[in-house]
Amino acid sequence: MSCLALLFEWLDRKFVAKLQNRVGPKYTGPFGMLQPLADLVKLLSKEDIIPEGTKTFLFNICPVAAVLLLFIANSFVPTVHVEGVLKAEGDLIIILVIITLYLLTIYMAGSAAPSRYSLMGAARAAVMLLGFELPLMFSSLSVGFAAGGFELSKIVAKQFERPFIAGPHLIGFAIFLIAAQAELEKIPFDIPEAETEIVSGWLVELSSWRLAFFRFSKDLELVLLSGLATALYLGGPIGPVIPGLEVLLYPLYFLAKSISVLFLLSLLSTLFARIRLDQFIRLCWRYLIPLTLAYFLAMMWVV
Amino acid sequence: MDEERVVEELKARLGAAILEVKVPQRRRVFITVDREHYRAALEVLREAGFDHLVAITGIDTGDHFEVIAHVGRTLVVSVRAVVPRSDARIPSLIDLYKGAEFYERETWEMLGIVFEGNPRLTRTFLPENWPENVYPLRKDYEGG
Amino acid sequence: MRMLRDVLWNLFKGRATVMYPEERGSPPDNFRGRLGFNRDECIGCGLCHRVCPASAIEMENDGRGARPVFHIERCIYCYLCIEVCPTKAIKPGKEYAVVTSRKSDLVVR
Amino acid sequence: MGVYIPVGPQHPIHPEAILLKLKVEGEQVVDADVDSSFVHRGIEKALEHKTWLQGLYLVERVCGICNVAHSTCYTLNVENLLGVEAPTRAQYLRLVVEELARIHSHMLWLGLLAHLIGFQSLFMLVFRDREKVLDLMEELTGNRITTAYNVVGGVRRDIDPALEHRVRSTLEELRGRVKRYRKLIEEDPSVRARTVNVGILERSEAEELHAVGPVARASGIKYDVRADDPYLVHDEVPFNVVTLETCDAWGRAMVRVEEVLESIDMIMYSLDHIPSGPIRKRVPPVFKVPPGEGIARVEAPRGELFHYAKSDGSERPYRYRMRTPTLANLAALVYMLRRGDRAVYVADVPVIFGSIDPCICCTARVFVLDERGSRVLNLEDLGRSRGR
Repeated sequence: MSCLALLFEWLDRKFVAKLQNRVGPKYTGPFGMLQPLADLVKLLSKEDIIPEGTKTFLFNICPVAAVLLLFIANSFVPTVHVEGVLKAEGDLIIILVIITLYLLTIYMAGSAAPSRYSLMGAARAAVMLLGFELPLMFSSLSVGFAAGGFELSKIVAKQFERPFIAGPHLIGFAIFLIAAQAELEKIPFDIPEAETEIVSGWLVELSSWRLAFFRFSKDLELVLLSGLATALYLGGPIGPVIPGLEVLLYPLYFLAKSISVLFLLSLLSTLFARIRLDQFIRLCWRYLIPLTLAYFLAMMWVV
Repeated sequence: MDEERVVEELKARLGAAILEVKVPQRRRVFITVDREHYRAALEVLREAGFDHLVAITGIDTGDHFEVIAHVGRTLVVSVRAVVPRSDARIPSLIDLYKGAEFYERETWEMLGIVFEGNPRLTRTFLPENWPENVYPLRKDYEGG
Repeated sequence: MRMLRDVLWNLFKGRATVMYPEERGSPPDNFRGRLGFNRDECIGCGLCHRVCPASAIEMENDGRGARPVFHIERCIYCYLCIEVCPTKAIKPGKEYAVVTSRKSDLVVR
Repeated sequence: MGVYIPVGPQHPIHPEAILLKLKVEGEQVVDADVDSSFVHRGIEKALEHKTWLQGLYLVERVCGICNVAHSTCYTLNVENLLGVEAPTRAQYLRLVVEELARIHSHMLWLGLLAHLIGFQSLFMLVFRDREKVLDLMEELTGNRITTAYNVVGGVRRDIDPALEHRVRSTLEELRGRVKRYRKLIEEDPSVRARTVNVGILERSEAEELHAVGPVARASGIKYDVRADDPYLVHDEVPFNVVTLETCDAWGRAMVRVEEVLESIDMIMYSLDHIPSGPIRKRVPPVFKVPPGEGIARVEAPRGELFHYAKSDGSERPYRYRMRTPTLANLAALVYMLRRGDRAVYVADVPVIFGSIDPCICCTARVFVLDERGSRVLNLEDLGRSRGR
């Protein structure tokens, strides 16, 4: 799973670089594939700085919690089979709760430091939650209703004949992508990190292993959300197979599908400028949330 | 408005207050007035449509200071006022030309000429720990 | 969404980046780089020393008379010295990478 | 109420050292002040210790991006004092280089704006295209940024037909690209969301605060030194002064993009109509300038640039004063941040700040203090302590 996270970061960077006519990571490993790992190792070896006046407990616990939470969430995502590593009743709900909890760790880490930039970043992150959480939840839950259950295995199994994206769920998929983009804090929704305004927002006072953990958690989240999109709309790891080769083909299907989702997210991040917080909230409440609700109600009605 | 008309207008309004007029090139007029008529000259110019203040220059000639206000868009009229070293004060233009603020602050910092009426003669260009009453563009300033 | 065409187009284009240390573009013919000096052609007039805006040229006596010493780390590559040199003893060069770990590399005699 | 947020002197908003002191309530700015004392280099004082010829190369280093404007202004000023006029061909070449510099400056700015509003792709692509202009500068003048092209009495290098052809083809290609960027800025919803109605400076306010350059032109003031006070061969080369009435950051972006297209046309026209002849009148390397004073103005990429020179008849300037465009626009910047009648969000600050195309090095021209803060080191001291 860790390898996957690092691979996804590399793919993201390389793809965006290609779109922008650049080269991207190049020197570490073949085609620079080990660059994310090298970044992590380098960050881990950096001097550890805790600014004066920091709430140390929160400051220390948040990065660990963030990584742990996402590891758990990722374990539910079906990757090699219709079921994930872990399986529970209503695991879709668990994942959604974890995503919200993860944002809480961001908020706490940002507000634990005494810097005004990080405080503003944390506040922005919290405000953004108001905008994208509903679309994210409802677009996922609608799929659950359509599949008749909130277990990812059930949702995936339901798509044996035809992935959901091929039907009316295309709208849901689009909503999910936009909300995921906001959740990942990628351009145009990198408002809490906005480099040119508040330096890097909630990340600004983090250093050494804390920064490494948070950056790694972002990669994990990348995997989680593209994996979740795959499971919800693209049929997860299943696809046409020669009997007996499932073990080999399913992971490949999963990779291909989730990487396409990743590429869509990356493409989205090259198309726009960062919008302002108030504009984001307006965008969400004026267009995204009504659209989501309409879609949700329509799904309920169909079911 | 061409050079001659400007000079005529100024002479008509200020008369003997104008000490010297030079037109070194096309579209350039230098006039010298005494300190008391510095503001009056600029008021005349402002009324005549010279609403763009290009810059304010301060010079240390050794025995006195000169403050030159350059105004105009197409034609630049430079009004020079002579300020004695012992009494380095001159009226501010900030109510005539709102944008004069930063030019006057700079001249004050560099030469120590006080612009009376400028509410914000505070440091902007020199570092905070610059010693008081040391004005780098004065000719007697050592080390520069 | 106007950007879409541009970024997708870039998928099929080569990179714009020059991979600097491996591939070095050659500067154009009249590029002003690190200058060279032929001591035998110098007549020691000292003009270059006088005109240099950056005070990068010092005069040094080598037994035959005053000869210039060029401090490349202070050079601003204006080539004024080359222009004023009456015997063309100072030569233009195209070397632009002057990074070194030894200060003595940056002195041209 | 409200907290102070320092923006600068080290901040990703701008690579140069400036401190904006913002007073913020929530996401809104309620008060602002500027402190630009971090990079004062004392160039005006240092010029009094250089000969007129050496001064040219110091003036060029006031600012990297608008070095061509500075050296043009300086040479014009000195030529006027000397009573020398550069040959017509040299004037055309100066104009070509000046406009090339304007193109690369405006494209740099466009890239920075894209960066400031977080539009990474636009930033990368604009900088990629700007590189071609720099290559042209390098071929024509011998260096990419600090060109050392203008000299008192003319220019240093002539343009040959092969290079002329390359200039034409590159600019033709660039024209297409810039038109695409213009369309993008015009239509892209996210760019519009960040720039339209941000940093409002009404026409009357711009006039009152003596705004210059694209800032003034975006507020509807038709003021361009090239048109109002032609200095090179601007009365022979036709061009439009681009003005817009939008009075906001978006308008400033559009004015600059339009000016790039305008500059391309000017270069094309100049190359078509450039007369043959000498490119330089020889002036001795160490010369005396007759006593007198003069001013020169140039339309730098950022606006009107003003130089004043006073000579006492020796080989060094007695006083040399430079008023850079950013200094003229500083009052407007502070005003835009402070204005109480419109909400200014923290996220707007980079856009407003960037929209005047600030160049702090130009604005403050500094002294270097030694540790005790009592003595000032001059450039020669610094050179010596570095050299040994």
